[in-house]
Amino acid sequence: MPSWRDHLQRLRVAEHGPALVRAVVARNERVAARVCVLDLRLEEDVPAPSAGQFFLVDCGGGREHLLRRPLSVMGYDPAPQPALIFLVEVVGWGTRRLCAMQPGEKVGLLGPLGRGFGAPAGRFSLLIAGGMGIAPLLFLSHELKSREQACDLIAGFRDSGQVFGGRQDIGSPNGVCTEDGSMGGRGKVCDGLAGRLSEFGYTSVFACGPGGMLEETARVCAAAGVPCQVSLDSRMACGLGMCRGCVKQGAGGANLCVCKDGPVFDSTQVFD
Amino acid sequence: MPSWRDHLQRLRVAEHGPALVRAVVARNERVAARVCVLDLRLEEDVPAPSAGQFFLVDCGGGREHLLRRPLSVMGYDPAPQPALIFLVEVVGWGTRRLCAMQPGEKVGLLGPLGRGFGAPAGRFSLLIAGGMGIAPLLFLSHELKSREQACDLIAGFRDSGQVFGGRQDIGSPNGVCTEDGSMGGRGKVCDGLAGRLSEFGYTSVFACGPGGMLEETARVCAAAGVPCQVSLDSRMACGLGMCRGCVKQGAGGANLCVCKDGPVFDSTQVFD
Amino acid sequence: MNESSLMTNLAGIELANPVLLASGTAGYGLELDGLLDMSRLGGLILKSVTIEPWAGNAEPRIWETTGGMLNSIGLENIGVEALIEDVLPRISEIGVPLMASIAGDTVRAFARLASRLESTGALAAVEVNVSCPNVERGGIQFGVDPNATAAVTTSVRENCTMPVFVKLSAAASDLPGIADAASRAGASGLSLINTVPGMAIDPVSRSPRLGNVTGGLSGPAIKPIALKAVYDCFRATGLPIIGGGGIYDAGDVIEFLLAGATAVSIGTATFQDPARATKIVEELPDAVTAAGATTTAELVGRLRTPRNASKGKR
Amino acid sequence: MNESSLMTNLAGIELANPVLLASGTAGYGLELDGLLDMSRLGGLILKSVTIEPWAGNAEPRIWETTGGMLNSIGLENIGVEALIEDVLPRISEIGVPLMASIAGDTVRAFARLASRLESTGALAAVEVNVSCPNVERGGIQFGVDPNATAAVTTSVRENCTMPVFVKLSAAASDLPGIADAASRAGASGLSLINTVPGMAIDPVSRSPRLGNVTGGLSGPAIKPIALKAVYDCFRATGLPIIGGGGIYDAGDVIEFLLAGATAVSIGTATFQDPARATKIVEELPDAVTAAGATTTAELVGRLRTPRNASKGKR
Ligand SMILES: Cc1cc2nc3c(=O)[nH]c(=O)nc-3n(C[C@H](O)[C@H](O)[C@H](O)COP(=O)(O)OP(=O)(O)OC[C@H]3O[C@@H](n4cnc5c(N)ncnc54)[C@H](O)[C@@H]3O)c2cc1C
Ligand SMILES: Cc1cc2nc3c(=O)[nH]c(=O)nc-3n(C[C@H](O)[C@H](O)[C@H](O)COP(=O)(O)OP(=O)(O)OC[C@H]3O[C@@H](n4cnc5c(N)ncnc54)[C@H](O)[C@@H]3O)c2cc1C
Ligand SMILES: Cc1cc2nc3c(=O)[nH]c(=O)nc-3n(C[C@H](O)[C@H](O)[C@H](O)COP(=O)(O)O)c2cc1C
Ligand SMILES: Cc1cc2nc3c(=O)[nH]c(=O)nc-3n(C[C@H](O)[C@H](O)[C@H](O)COP(=O)(O)O)c2cc1C
Ligand code: FES
Ligand code: FES
Repeated sequence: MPSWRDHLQRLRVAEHGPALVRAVVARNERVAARVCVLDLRLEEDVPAPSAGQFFLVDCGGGREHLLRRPLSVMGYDPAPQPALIFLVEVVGWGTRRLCAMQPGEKVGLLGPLGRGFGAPAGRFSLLIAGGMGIAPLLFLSHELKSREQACDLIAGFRDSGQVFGGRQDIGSPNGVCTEDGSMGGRGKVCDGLAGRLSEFGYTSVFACGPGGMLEETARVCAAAGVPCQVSLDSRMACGLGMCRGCVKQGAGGANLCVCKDGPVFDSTQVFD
Repeated sequence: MPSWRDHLQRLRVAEHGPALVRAVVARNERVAARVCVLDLRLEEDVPAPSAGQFFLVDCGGGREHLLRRPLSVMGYDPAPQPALIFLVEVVGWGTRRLCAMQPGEKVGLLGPLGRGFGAPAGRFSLLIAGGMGIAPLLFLSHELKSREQACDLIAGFRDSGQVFGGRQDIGSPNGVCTEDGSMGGRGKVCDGLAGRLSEFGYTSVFACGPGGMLEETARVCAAAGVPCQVSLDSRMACGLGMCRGCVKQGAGGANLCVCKDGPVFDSTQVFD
Repeated sequence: MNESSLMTNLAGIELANPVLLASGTAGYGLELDGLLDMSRLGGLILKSVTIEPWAGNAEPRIWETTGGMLNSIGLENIGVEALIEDVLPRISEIGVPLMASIAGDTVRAFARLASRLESTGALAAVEVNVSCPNVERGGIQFGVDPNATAAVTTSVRENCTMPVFVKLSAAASDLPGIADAASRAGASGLSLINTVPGMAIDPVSRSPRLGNVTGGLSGPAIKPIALKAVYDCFRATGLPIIGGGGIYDAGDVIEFLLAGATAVSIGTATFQDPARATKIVEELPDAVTAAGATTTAELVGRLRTPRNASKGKR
Repeated sequence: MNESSLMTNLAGIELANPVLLASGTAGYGLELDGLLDMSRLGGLILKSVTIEPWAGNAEPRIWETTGGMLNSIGLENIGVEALIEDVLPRISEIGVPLMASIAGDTVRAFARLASRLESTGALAAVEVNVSCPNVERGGIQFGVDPNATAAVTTSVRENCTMPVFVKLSAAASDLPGIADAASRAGASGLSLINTVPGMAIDPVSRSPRLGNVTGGLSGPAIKPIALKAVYDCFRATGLPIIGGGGIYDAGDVIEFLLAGATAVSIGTATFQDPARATKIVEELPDAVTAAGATTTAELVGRLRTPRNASKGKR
């Protein structure tokens, strides 16, 4: 069980807490067969998000599709007019709707939510992205670089229909592979991870992607003694820690509240 | 009770029965604050509709808004490419969706459905429209005129936000009034009907509009001995006479199946 | 993957595929002629009939709701004799198995209907509607009572040799118990679920949306409720089940098969598209492949339940 | 029309308006701070608590469905002592009536929870959750059994002086009978409805969408079911009712009032918009005017039923 005292301590942080705001689609660009980049101009201000934090997006589903969809922040521009950038892969109703949006359409946002990535251990970080996991890691890479901390970002995708190679204002991965070899190298992004860790001497790993990839990454890092932070995926309803819908079982059977205590956890909290 | 034998006799008329077809929005014109005219180009042919018949329109509601919406045919053009014209007032989800449609968008249609207006008695018909009831009556007026049968069409609306004054290819009413006087004369369309019937010597009346207006029209016609046909409104699910959802109680408590045996009935079938 | 992958044995009835039209949303079948190729259906369940013609409930009778609809038709129907005389001879031409649905307000009425219908030789099975929420007597009152359900089932069973499917409502505290009562009384199978009791109100006029005040909810809104009913009753009885409630596409059909349905019924979705049932038949082989199977039959009841599904862990 | 038109007397509790946040979808209230002005709510029903902290069910716990969602949280909660020590002192600052919701797997547990919570003096009422579909014992099993419901109600009634609202499920064959049992056992009012049992399946992986296999359905999909439950129980008992299930806007609130609810609870809609409940409060005066009334109170139970609503006319 997580400490409930801790949980409650973190409540009532309205000053820096999430905001409910409206945004306008400023640009919507299809960057792969199933993926688009959505630039949203905020009509009101939000607390500055940090890498790994996310928003719950109201895709306009009304009564029919009630839940907001979680999307990681890929880019944030506070000035002159605050703007957020999201990367969206079409997987179902909500993401299809978002990718079909025209400039000028309105979107409701709740955020920033959750706890983002913590400070890296040591001087050289490896960022490992699977699929849309590239979004928060591009933001992290941007943050690290702006603090002059070295990092490499490698990204794996299922196939070319999913590949996002970055954008000038956001940065790009250092290497890309696809499982079917349709673009970049062929294989999974954590293939040969053990060798890579020792060869380049990474001191910290950050990973975001499918569960299996995170588990594999955590295992290799643990064996190599490299600290690893993972960002988890979970279905969400409230995003505020209050419905307990996103809870996953972590190491030792502990309840991890992905939306509030995560989505980023130390890999040892997640995997036994 | 209606005759079930009759009901079943009318089934299995696949040759001339309704069709399931797709159409493309060719033009969508806002003609009043709450009303638009929708020109649909049919991708497949349908049996030629007659005045008073209607289509069930799939407004794209999918799982969320399951039922198709009934709309009367206002105009039909068989050649070169068959096209249908509808008049739509925004009242809820489906009509709002229709009125927001862009040229090129697809719509599913089922029809033509029901029994339209029968032949007029005598030589001079009065057509009385309330609200969107003008749509089938403009079509009827067009039909009568093309058969060189004389008729007048008068139309009443709630307010100017509802007024449709006709279009060149469809024709226009001979007189318009609004309940609030915001356009045309002030009052209800059947005000002074008894006087009008005797003054102009109409031999037949056709009415489509709200229930109260139909009842009033039927009463006056019965008193004046002028035959009267009325087109009823009812919520519908199948449009094919099979779900019994549209059934209304007619004269003597008989079940009237609005979608299949109607929407047009002789007023004596409807009102005691 | 070919059409034979959809072959279904439903309590001994051979169906070309598991997709049936539900009772009451396809009338007497004839009305749909020309709009879908009925010979491609697995079968057809006719509108429920009573001994005498019945005029049904006060208008309005339908109302659309979020993801579904309410109806209070109240079993308006032409009566069993008209069905036999006028409908069966013509609808039999289609050549797919036909099931009659029967409704009555006494145990005896159900028995009479079953034996009268059996005598036509035109029917593959009979569905016993003890779950209509829209009639004063003989509807859902029977179907939520295990003894009444058993009594009706027994008398139908004793008065015909056709397979007997008992159609139940999810509005019973102990649905598996009622399914079990039907099973013990000789039901060949179950049909799940009928519409769920509900109502809607116009917040401006303050009137109910339905003339009958309350009605039955159908459509995708109730799919989760229907799936659970099938799952529970399959586990409780092992009987063949006609599952339905909110089915809209082939993926929904797979869900019902996995929960334990042998065949499925398409109801409200027919209003959205009269040809939806045959479209589902066309999509079904691909959906079976996507589920990692080669036939629909091998999916029945094959839900993969997690090991750790424990209620209320600490 | 002014704010006083919304004043509500709920079994003796004075509410500024009839809009409450439902149990379980607003956590302990604190989490929403800063997102809506909680002082504008009629009141707040806290997440159900048990005697000991409880970890809840296996993941995944939620799944969106057409017009609604399934959840199988399984009453994960911090336990009554943490609620009293950490939550109540802070949430009381908001200044609107607070109701605790209690859940247990024995009659004794309910009684202990009620008396422990009463001792804080911080609560306006207690809601007795005998209708959670997601726990092995003490949930819906109690709530569909009139004797168990009466036993729990009696023991809570005897162990506290606060108003007691018994929260029921629509998944009971004879809901008015159960409501009546609660009424006779001393319930001050009813809360209707809890989520409706349901499930969903992934047709590709063949697994249930919820780790717990089954869950509870909420949201607009169930609104017709909830309205009928309120209508039936109001007529059967005349007790004050907290009505809810799928409420999304002020028009929905009017529907529940007309069916017989004195106050309403906003659940799943809070996920669509955390500020939805206060938006509803703002819209409510106009909706009351549209219904031809000047206060919400005068709408309670004032459905205009048609004269000719007869079931199964011929
Ligand atoms: C913290 C976090 C950050 C994310 N960041 C991104 C991102 O930057 N870009 C991106 O493309 N995707 C991201 N995802 C996944 C994204 O939220 C889902 O793809 C999306 O919710 C699917 O919605 P849908 O309506 O298209 O699909 P549907 O399948 O129609 O959704 C049905 C329901 O399931 C939920 N759901 C479905 N898939 C997922 C999933 N993978 N994770 C969580 N909920 C899911 C939906 O939210 C919805 O409630 C993120 C998920 C989380 C938890
Ligand atoms: C035979 C016939 C012909 C019609 N012709 C026209 C026409 O030419 N132009 C026009 O603007 N309107 C016409 N109507 C009315 C039109 O069908 C409704 O306004 C429309 O269905 C409302 O749908 P909605 O989704 O906008 O409203 P909602 O209120 O969201 O609809 C909810 C449900 O109620 C039904 N419904 C609501 N109002 C009506 C109504 N007045 N009649 C029937 N069903 C209703 C809808 O079909 C839907 O199932 C006609 C109705 C009938 C029966
Ligand atoms: C308009 C309508 C009429 C119905 N009539 C009957 C009926 O006569 N007999 C019956 O057993 N079920 C009847 N039903 C219930 C359906 O057969 C089906 O069980 C229910 O609608 C759930 O399935 P669905 O969501 O696919 O519609 C009717 C349903 C509707 C919507
Ligand atoms: C995620 C979730 C958690 C819930 N937890 C509780 C609970 O702890 N106690 C309770 O009485 N009801 C609980 N409910 C039920 C709601 O209070 C409410 O009765 C139900 O969801 C129907 O209302 P709605 O459609 O407005 O959500 C929960 C509902 C949801 C969706
Ligand atoms: S989504 Fe509600 S607690 Fe995390
Ligand atoms: S709408 Fe189905 S019978 Fe008329």
